[in-house]
Order: sequence, then C-alpha cells, then structure tokens
Amino acid sequence: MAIDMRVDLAGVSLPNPLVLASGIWGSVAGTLVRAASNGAGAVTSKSCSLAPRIGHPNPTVLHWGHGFINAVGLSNPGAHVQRQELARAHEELAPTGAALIASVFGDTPQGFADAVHVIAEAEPELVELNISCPNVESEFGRPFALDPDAAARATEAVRAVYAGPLLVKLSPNAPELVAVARAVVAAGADGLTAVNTLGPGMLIDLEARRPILSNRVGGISGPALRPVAVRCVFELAGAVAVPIIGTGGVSSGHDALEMIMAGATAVGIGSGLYCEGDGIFRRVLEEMEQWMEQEAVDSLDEIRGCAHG
Amino acid sequence: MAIDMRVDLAGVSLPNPLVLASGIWGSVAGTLVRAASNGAGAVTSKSCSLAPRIGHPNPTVLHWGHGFINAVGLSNPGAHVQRQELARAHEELAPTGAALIASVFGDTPQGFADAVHVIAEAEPELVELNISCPNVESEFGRPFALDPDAAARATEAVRAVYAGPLLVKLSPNAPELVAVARAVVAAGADGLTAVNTLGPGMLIDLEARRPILSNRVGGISGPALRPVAVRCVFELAGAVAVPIIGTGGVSSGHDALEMIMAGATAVGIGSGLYCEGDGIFRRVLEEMEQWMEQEAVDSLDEIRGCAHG
Amino acid sequence: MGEAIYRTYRVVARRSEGSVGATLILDGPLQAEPGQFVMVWLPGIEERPLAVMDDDPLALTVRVVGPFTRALAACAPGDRLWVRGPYGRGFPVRGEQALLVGGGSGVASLTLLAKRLMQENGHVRVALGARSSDQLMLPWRFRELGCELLLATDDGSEGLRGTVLDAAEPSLSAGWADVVCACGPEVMLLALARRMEGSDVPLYLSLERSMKCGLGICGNCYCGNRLVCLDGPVFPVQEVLCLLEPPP
Amino acid sequence: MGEAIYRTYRVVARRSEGSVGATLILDGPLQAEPGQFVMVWLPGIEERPLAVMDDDPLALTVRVVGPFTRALAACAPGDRLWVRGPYGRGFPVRGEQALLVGGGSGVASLTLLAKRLMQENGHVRVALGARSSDQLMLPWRFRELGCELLLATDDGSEGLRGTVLDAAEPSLSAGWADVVCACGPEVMLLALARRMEGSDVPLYLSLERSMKCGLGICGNCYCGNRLVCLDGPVFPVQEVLCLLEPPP
Ligand SMILES: Cc1cc2nc3c(=O)[nH]c(=O)nc-3n(C[C@H](O)[C@H](O)[C@H](O)COP(=O)(O)OP(=O)(O)OC[C@H]3O[C@@H](n4cnc5c(N)ncnc54)[C@H](O)[C@@H]3O)c2cc1C
Ligand SMILES: Cc1cc2nc3c(=O)[nH]c(=O)nc-3n(C[C@H](O)[C@H](O)[C@H](O)COP(=O)(O)OP(=O)(O)OC[C@H]3O[C@@H](n4cnc5c(N)ncnc54)[C@H](O)[C@@H]3O)c2cc1C
Ligand SMILES: Cc1cc2nc3c(=O)[nH]c(=O)nc-3n(C[C@H](O)[C@H](O)[C@H](O)COP(=O)(O)O)c2cc1C
Ligand SMILES: Cc1cc2nc3c(=O)[nH]c(=O)nc-3n(C[C@H](O)[C@H](O)[C@H](O)COP(=O)(O)O)c2cc1C
Ligand code: FES
Ligand code: FES
Repeated sequence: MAIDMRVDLAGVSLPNPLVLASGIWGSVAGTLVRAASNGAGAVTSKSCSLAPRIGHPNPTVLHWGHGFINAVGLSNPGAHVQRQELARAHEELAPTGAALIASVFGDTPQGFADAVHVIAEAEPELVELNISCPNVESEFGRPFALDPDAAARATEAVRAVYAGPLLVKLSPNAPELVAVARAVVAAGADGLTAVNTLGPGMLIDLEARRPILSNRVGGISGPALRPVAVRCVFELAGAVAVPIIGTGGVSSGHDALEMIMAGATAVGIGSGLYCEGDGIFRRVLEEMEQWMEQEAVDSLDEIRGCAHG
Repeated sequence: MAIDMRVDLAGVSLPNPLVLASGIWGSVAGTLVRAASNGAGAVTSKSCSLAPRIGHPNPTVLHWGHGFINAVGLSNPGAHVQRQELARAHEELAPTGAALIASVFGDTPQGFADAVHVIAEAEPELVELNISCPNVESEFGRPFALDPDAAARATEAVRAVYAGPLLVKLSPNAPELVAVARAVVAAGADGLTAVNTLGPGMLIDLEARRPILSNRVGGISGPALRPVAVRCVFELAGAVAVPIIGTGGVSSGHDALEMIMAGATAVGIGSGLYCEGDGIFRRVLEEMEQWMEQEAVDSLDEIRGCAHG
Repeated sequence: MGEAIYRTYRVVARRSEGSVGATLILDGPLQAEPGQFVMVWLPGIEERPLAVMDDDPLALTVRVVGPFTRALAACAPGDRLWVRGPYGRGFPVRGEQALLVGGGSGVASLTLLAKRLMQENGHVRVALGARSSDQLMLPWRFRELGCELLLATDDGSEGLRGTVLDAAEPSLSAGWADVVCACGPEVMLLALARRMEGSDVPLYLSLERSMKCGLGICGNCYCGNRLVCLDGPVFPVQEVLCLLEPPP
Repeated sequence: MGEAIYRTYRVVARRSEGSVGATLILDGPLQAEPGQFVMVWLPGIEERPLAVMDDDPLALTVRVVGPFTRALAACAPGDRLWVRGPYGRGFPVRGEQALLVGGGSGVASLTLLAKRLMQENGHVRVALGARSSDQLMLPWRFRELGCELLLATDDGSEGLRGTVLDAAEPSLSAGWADVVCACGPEVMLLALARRMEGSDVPLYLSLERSMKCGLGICGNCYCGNRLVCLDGPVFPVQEVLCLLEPPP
C-alpha cells in the first residue's frame, strides 16, 4: 500500500509534511518554487516587515561545524515589494501543490498587523509571525517570543486584520515556552512553528581578536539545535491542541520522524539545505517512507505524538 | 621566552587555565588526580548534596553526534562520604599543583549551605555552587540559576557558612544571565563558572517510539554548546569584575583561547574528554602555546577579554 | 539514516544457560573485538553493559541478577533489543596456547576471544566454574568452537569439585599457557592474579563495573584511577592488581 | 586546530592593476578549481566574494568599487586577510582551443582557468576589454602564462578600439574556439551569449551576485531560480540565458 504523506496544517492540505523554513533561500519566486518542485510540501518566505530593511553588514551567516550561526538582521525589501514577489510565487506554486507560508515580523504589534495586511494580498496559504528572531535584540529589545503577554499582543493585532490560517513562530530560548504557546493560541494562532534559532551564540576569530559576526552574536541553527527543538515540540504538543511545524536541525528521515513522534504535524528544514541544496526534500521523504514501510506504519497520523507514550 | 600559563582564579593560583568540569570522571580521588597529573590546572568534583542521591535510571548519558545529552540526576554519595574522598583527593593533588574545586548543590538555600559546610572540611581550594542543573527540574522546580533572586539567596546562604573562594555556576538558559551574575556577585560569589548544560534537549528513538533518556529530557554539552557558552562568557565578562571559568564545548586550543578572548580567566573542559580521555589537557595546552608563540603573545593576560575590542 | 543512537536487533533464537540465564542470538552482525562490550537498552526498563558473546550474528549471554537481566533473559524470538557500541578495549588476540578462565556472566567475555584464537590456529583451553552443573554458562559454545574444556563445580555435579582455579591449576603449574585471559567475579580474578604472581605469562583481566555512559565521560565505572569503559574492560594484570576489591 | 572559520593569510606582494585595482599575492596556497571563489573578511569592514586569481600561492585581484574593495586594494605586504572557501562550481577544464573573455574584475575568474588549460597543453586566447589602457586588468598574468592576448579599449589606448567582444570577434567568426568561458559585467555576458546563439561551441558564464553566506543557505545570491554560490558561479549558458539582466 502506498504511504500517504499528506498532512493538514491548520486547514491547509500539504502534499507532504516537509516545509522550507523561513530565511532559507530567500523570498523570490524562483527559489521558493524550485524548492517546492523538488519536494517541499510548503515553502516559507523570508520574514518581511512593512518597511524595507538592509540588515547587518557581513559576516552574517557562518557554518561552524555543527550548524550555522546567523545574524542577517532581517534584511528584506519591505512588504510592498515582497507582496508582488509572493503573489508571483503563489501563482507559480499552484501546480506543485505546495503551500506558501508568508513570514512576517514587526517591531510593535501594530507593525506586525500592518505588514500582514499588505502581505495578505499575495494570498499566501498561511501567514507565519516571526516573533522570535534573536538577531535584532539591540534594536528592538527582547523578542516578543520570550514573553507570553507580548507574544499574545502581536498575535491579537494580526488576528484583527487577517482571518486566514495563522502560525506563530516560537523561540527555543523562552524559559516559559508553554505559557507563550498558550498565550498565542488564546490570542488566535491556528498553529505554531517551533523553533527559531537558539542562543544567541558567538564565534570569535583568534587572529582578528574579535567576534566574527558584525552583529557579534547570532542565532544557532542546524544539527546543534536539534535536541532542543525536539524537546520544545514535545512540550508544546503536550500542552496545546494546534498543529506544530517542528523545525530545528532536521536533516534526515530519522530527524523528521523524530519531530512527528514528538507531536509535530509538519517538519521545517532550513540549515539542512547546506551542501545538498533542495535535494534534501526528496531524500528525507524517501527515508521517511522507507522507515514507515519497514515498520509497517501506513500514515503519519499513526505515529504523530507517539513519544508521549 | 617560555610562555607563562599560570592564572589566578579568585585568589587561587592554577598552574594552567584548564579545569576538569564537574560531573566528568566523577568524584573519586583516583580519577581527579589522574586528570591533574595529565595536565588539568584544576579539577572539579561531581556535584554533591547533603544527602546521598541515586540519580535517574539509565539511559542517562548519550553521545548524539554533536555532543552529549545527559540527565544523570545528580547522583552522588552525599556530602559526608564525598568529604572523605575529597580530603584524600586534596592531599594527593598537592604534588600536581592543581586546585580542587568542590561542586555542591542543594534543593534550598539552606541545603546548599549545609552541604558546603560538610564539604569544606575536605579543604578544597574552591567551592562551586551548582545552581544550574537542568536535569532535576521536575523534582526541584526551575533551577536557581534562572532567577536572580533565587540565585542570590543560595549564594548568601553559603557565604554565611563558608569564607573561602566561592564560584557560582550559571546556566546558558537564563534569559537574564547578566542579572543573575550581578546578583550572585553582590551576594558574595568570588567568581563564576559559565556554563552548565543547555536546553534541556530530547532525543527520541524511532523504534522504541519514546524519549531515550529515562528522564526524557537532558542537558546538552559538547561542541553544540560552544557558541552559546562563548556568548555567555562574553556577556558576563563585560558586566562583572570577578573571574570566570569559561566552560562549554571546548575541545581544542582554539576553543580555549576563544574563551579567554571572550573574557574567561580559566577554561573548563568536560565533554572534550570523549574519545581522547584526559590526554586532551596536554593537547589543548600545547595548541594554546603554539598559537601564542606564533602570534607573539607572552601571557594570557595579554589577550584576556580582547574580543571586547 | 545515520542519526539513531541505537541499532535495533530482533532476537532470532533464545537458548537457556543452565538455570541461571540465557543466550540470545540476534538478527544481524556487530563488528567487535573480543572482550568489548555493548550497552543494551530495554525501553522502559534499563540500559546495561553486556559482553559481545559472538559477533556475527551478534549474540549476548545474560545471567539473571536483577530487574534488567531478568527482563533481558525473558526475551523471546521476535523481541527487540536496542544496542549501542561496541565500546572499550578488548583482549589481545595472541598466544599459541591460551588459557581462558571464566566465572559467572564473565564467561560471555571469553567466547569471541576463543573464536578468534581458534581462527588463528591457537590451542585454547577454557576453565569454567559454577556452583553446580546447571549454572555453568556457555560450555556448549566453547565445545562448538573446538576448545578444550576444564570444568569445575562447587558441588562436583560436573567436572572436578572445586573452583575454576582448581580446574585451571594443572595447566598453570605445567606452564602450558603462553597467555591467560580471565573474566568473572573479582574475588576469582584476584585469586588468579595472586596464583600467577611472579609468572612471566601475561595475564589479562576483564573487569565489570556499573556503567552509565559507557563512553568514558561520567566516571561511574571507576576502578581506582581507571575507567573500566574507557581504559578497559580488559586490563593487563599489572595495571589493576592493586585496584581489585579484596573479598569482603 | 581545526575550529577556525577563516584561514588567515598575509599579503606578500601587492601589484597594482592599472588605475582600477590591485593584485595581492598571499603567503600560502589554497586548493581551488578555476572559477571558484572565496569569501574574504576584513575585520571591522566587510566580507565579500572574490575569485581565486591564483591558487599556489593564493592570489586575489580586486577592482575598487566601494568600501570593501577600497580597503582590500589598499592592503600592503605584511597585512592580513581572512579567507574562507573556496566555494562554488568552477569552469570545466576542457577544450584544446579555449577562448576566455573577461571584463572588469571578472578577469580574475579566468586566470586560474588559463593556467590549468596551459598545463594541459591547450591553446588559450584571452580577450580583455576596458575603458582605456590603464584600466585593463591582469594582462601581465596571461602573458606570463603564455596565453595569446586580444585587447580592446573603448578609447583605443591599447589594442583595438572597441569592446571586448570586438576583440573576440575574429576568433568567434573563424570558429577557432572549441570552448568559450567568460566573466564580466552582465551586459557583456548577455551580448556574448547572443552573439554565440546557435553556435554549438559550449559557452560558460561566471556570474556575480551580492552574497551573504556563500554556502547556499541565505538566498541572497539568487538569479532566477538559481543560487550563484551553490549552483554557480559558473553556469553553462543554457542554464542562465533567460535570467541575465538586460542592460538598463
Ligand atoms: C563490561 C561489562 C560486561 C558485562 N557483560 C555481561 C554479560 O555478558 N552478561 C551478563 O549477564 N552480565 C554482564 N555484565 C553485568 C551486567 O551489566 C549486570 O549484571 C547488570 O547491570 C545487572 O543489572 P540488573 O538490573 O539485572 O541488576 P541490578 O538490579 O543492577 O543488580 C542486581 C544485583 O546484582 C549486583 N550486580 C549488578 N551488576 C553486577 C556486576 N557487574 N557484578 C556483580 N554483581 C552485580 C547488584 O549489586 C545487585 O546486588 C557486564 C558488565 C560489564 C561492566
Ligand atoms: C563569485 C564572485 C566573484 C567575485 N570576484 C571578484 C574579484 O575577483 N575581484 C573583485 O574585485 N571583485 C570580485 N567580485 C565582486 C566583489 O565581490 C564586489 O565588487 C564587492 O562585493 C564590492 O564590495 P564593496 O564594498 O567594495 O562595494 P559596495 O559598496 O558593495 O558596492 C559599490 C558599488 O558597486 C556595485 N557593485 C557591488 N558589487 C558588484 C558586482 N559584483 N558587480 C557590479 N557592481 C557591483 C554596487 O551596487 C555599488 O554600486 C566577485 C563577486 C562574486 C559574486
Ligand atoms: C540564514 C538564516 C536566516 C534565517 N532567517 C529567518 C527569518 O527571516 N525568519 C524566521 O522566522 N526564521 C529565520 N531563520 C530560522 C529558520 O527559519 C529556522 O527556524 C532555524 O534555522 C532552525 O531550523 P534549521 O535548523 O533547520 O535551520 C533563519 C535561519 C538561517 C540559518
Ligand atoms: C555526564 C555529565 C555530567 C555532568 N554533571 C555535572 C554536575 O554534577 N555538576 C555540574 O555543575 N555540571 C555537570 N555537568 C556539566 C559540565 O560540568 C559542563 O558544565 C557542561 O558539560 C559543559 O561543558 P562541556 O561542553 O565541556 O562538557 C555534567 C556534564 C555531563 C556531560
Ligand atoms: S560508564 Fe561513564 S565513564 Fe565509564
Ligand atoms: S550567498 Fe547565501 S545562498 Fe548564496
């Protein structure tokens, strides 16, 4: 029997559970559609704000052996330009069956709402609120995702202007992660993405005798993040009833299934595109299917959240 | 000119900056003295409480490819037994010149004080308060290290019964790390150890369909932790004037020097003993000296904290 | 998929070892040196070290002493085991006339060594001891391999009446062996070491200690200044003689 | 010590490239394919992609266009550079008669290719263009390698008056080349691609895009559905023809 990999993510049907994570491969139609053509069940655009942002100077993204560290600084062309690109992406994605998730951020709850208002015109299947970027802290203060109230306010503000499927992206650095999740769900989130980058961390160059990233600190992603991301998804799935995109360090079928067993509905992949590019989507899907066949598991529903015992 | 690697750690002179981290190689005189004979400038015993603790059942310690995850559960024979072993260790360490750091924890401020009171009789050169173990949360509630007030209370309680050099070990998971550090320094800490394990994280076994650790979650150490640990040390060194043992993912001279440049006085090594055993101490020292020669750096003082610019 | 910590095996066959335990033959190989051990996890129960009794297919022999070993010995064909390893330093495969001395579950540490030695055309004598005949472990395996068996039981129900040392004694005093390898209760190892003091025949001892990581990190398996999982479990006698626990 | 992100080099020699830039010869090698690039970091300033002009020792050629390239071109012997890479897919080293076409700083992408082709006993013609004689980059290097040079300047101050395409034209129309490789401003690449439309001589173009990671992650270097750092910077013309930016 063929294995059915389709999943329902907050009312949106995805051909498979793999999601290109936000900030990976940017926000242009070309690369988003390419990832979908090569197997992603959904693609997330890079987070965009109402006004354009240049981001931090280089170095901004480094591979340090166990994953990436990045402080891109949320560079983006602004919601008005992004809307056009995403509208094109939306159109070109249709034949692939993959959903478009538009990631948005703001510096205030109203900022979130304003950006979503513009981006929504591109008709993405879902909107994701990035309340958890750790790389602009000096500019904006602590991320919303560390505080249940702040997180809820951003979610509410968006809910007031946008009726479609809404995800909120959480931080692995939140000491009260479950409280934040409950707050955003109460405020109207239809699902969660867990997680954004960890830390932040820092790398120092010995010869330069200074931090390498121009922002000095940056968020950790990739393999180093995986066990923490799995724990976050496990905690969240045990606490809230909405679907979760489990993201963080996934680079194999094993890792994706681990996220599903922790309770994720879909699985985000970002740093995993390193070296392999978007070929990772098909490989991970094949590895998942192979394991499911071996273990006589017919559908992901059968194992979703099973690690909760 | 020979490079002088000696460092002063809260008034205690160490032959070199490398410190065996707590919980690695246990707490018996045999292994502690062995690590010192093979190059450690100081050795930290496994955290001990007043009453003995069995800890969690296995699996408790796993290597997952980018470091360790552990939830040993603070197993220890209790302060009275530990005191005897540490007294022996103290005596046998004398010829090596290495300092003994006795790690202690408690479930209440008074618990810390009671355990230190007993352990101090073994005359360790320093006492380290482990207020940051993430693996007993379900038992004790949130670690003291996440809250400046709680951290200060534990420190104060110990300060009242112990006059010697006192380190407090902080958590990379504290959202207000600097506030915690300021609080414990104000409460009498002579130095900081940064950091304990990260997360916690979780690994799930696909075939077992459950978390692997019997405690389900455990703290992350080793390479995956390094950038976060460096950032913590950097932040702390910029905020408080006491010496810091920079611990987390160090496995090479490069990593040790990175900690020193971030502002560490000494450098802890734990997971780095994987594969290589205590041979790591000499290798790291040699790599440090080699770099210092190449760059014409005569002493660690010359580069300590230099990444602050 | 390279991310799994454990390799899972299924039990293909179970053979009981006298009245004290069982041998489990698993459904795949594991490359290991003789004397190395694996960590075996039974989800929901415990994880414990066990010697690699055979490598292809992997086989384990368990002696029931507590909850974990009870659960493991109760496994039936089709059941799953979770295995990581192999870990540790094993026995050197050397000697033309090797004497192996085993007691209790320690016998399982010696079978793979016997196999390798026989493959290299060595002569292998195996001294096994137990309280009584029905507690002898793995004699069938050494017979299968073509080793010479020297048995001893406390009650004389099989082999000579006495200890495993009594069984080994004739070979020792005749100077038959050019290497001696042993695993078993520490009192037995200590007695053997004392018996061989002054001899220039190399003696290797495999030790057992309770373990958490098996990886040389946690320190749980210390024996003096050694870590059994990292430096052992097999040690040349000189390294550990003064560390062995004397009989209580 | 394997943990450093960057390899540091010191400048051993600096040679100015006409009036527009400089070549820096560094103090060690870097194994690279022709056409690959490195990310060069000047602490406190910026990090930018640069072609590997030569591999042993590593050499870079920089054309001043902004703050980073200004700082880099100002480096003197003894100064340090931080380098990571090489990254990307380079030019195939093939063809017995290769025509290389370069403009601006793109010329630096072609020198290592010329070296490899000459090592394989190929014939290499290099067409270089610039506004005027003192802006021509790296002609000395191609001469050193023994390539045949075809120069063109807008003002006729060296070589023929015209564009680099005019310089290449006789070789193109004579069907001399069995492979053509080019790097330079996109309008130049587009014009070359159009000129060669219908020809069955393979044409490889090396593109430049602003980069952040250089590692195929951030998406900054997109060109249509391609990422220049991951899929390029060298592409067969078919892959990118429709993606090239038309002249403004
Ligand atoms: C390197 C190594 C290889 C081993 N190989 C094997 C093997 O091949 N087959 C096998 O059956 N066992 C082997 N063991 C021993 C095995 O790991 C223990 O018997 C097991 O941990 C006991 O677990 P349990 O839960 O059944 O008993 P527990 O409840 O842990 O212990 C029950 C009782 O037995 C005692 N005990 C526990 N472990 C030992 C021990 N190692 N020696 C003596 N007394 C002990 C305890 O103190 C307690 O009194 C090995 C141990 C090591 C370190
Ligand atoms: C794969 C690759 C290889 C490269 N190899 C070399 C090389 O070997 N030597 C070299 O000198 N340069 C090379 N470049 C270009 C070089 O990276 C840029 O010139 C540099 O980033 C400019 O930095 P800056 O701070 O000096 O100028 P900026 O301030 O970044 O830019 C100054 C002006 O130049 C324009 N500009 C920036 N980059 C380019 C570009 N690539 N093409 C056209 N205009 C541009 C900007 O839009 C701006 O108007 C390469 C680029 C890539 C992608
Ligand atoms: C270079 C880079 C840029 C990123 N940009 C964004 C972003 O704009 N918005 C966002 O929500 N997450 C961003 N992320 C976080 C990822 O979406 C993802 O949550 C994180 O990297 C963990 O997943 P991974 O380990 O699979 O990469 C970025 C990550 C990287 C590596
Ligand atoms: C198996 C294990 C046990 C540990 N036990 C303790 C402990 O008892 N007390 C403590 O303060 N830290 C303990 N730690 C944390 C280490 O001391 C250290 O802070 C952490 O592992 C980070 O350093 P590393 O990356 O070099 O291992 C333990 C770590 C490991 C891996
Ligand atoms: S079992 Fe952990 S060090 Fe040996
Ligand atoms: S520069 Fe980041 S993807 Fe190319």
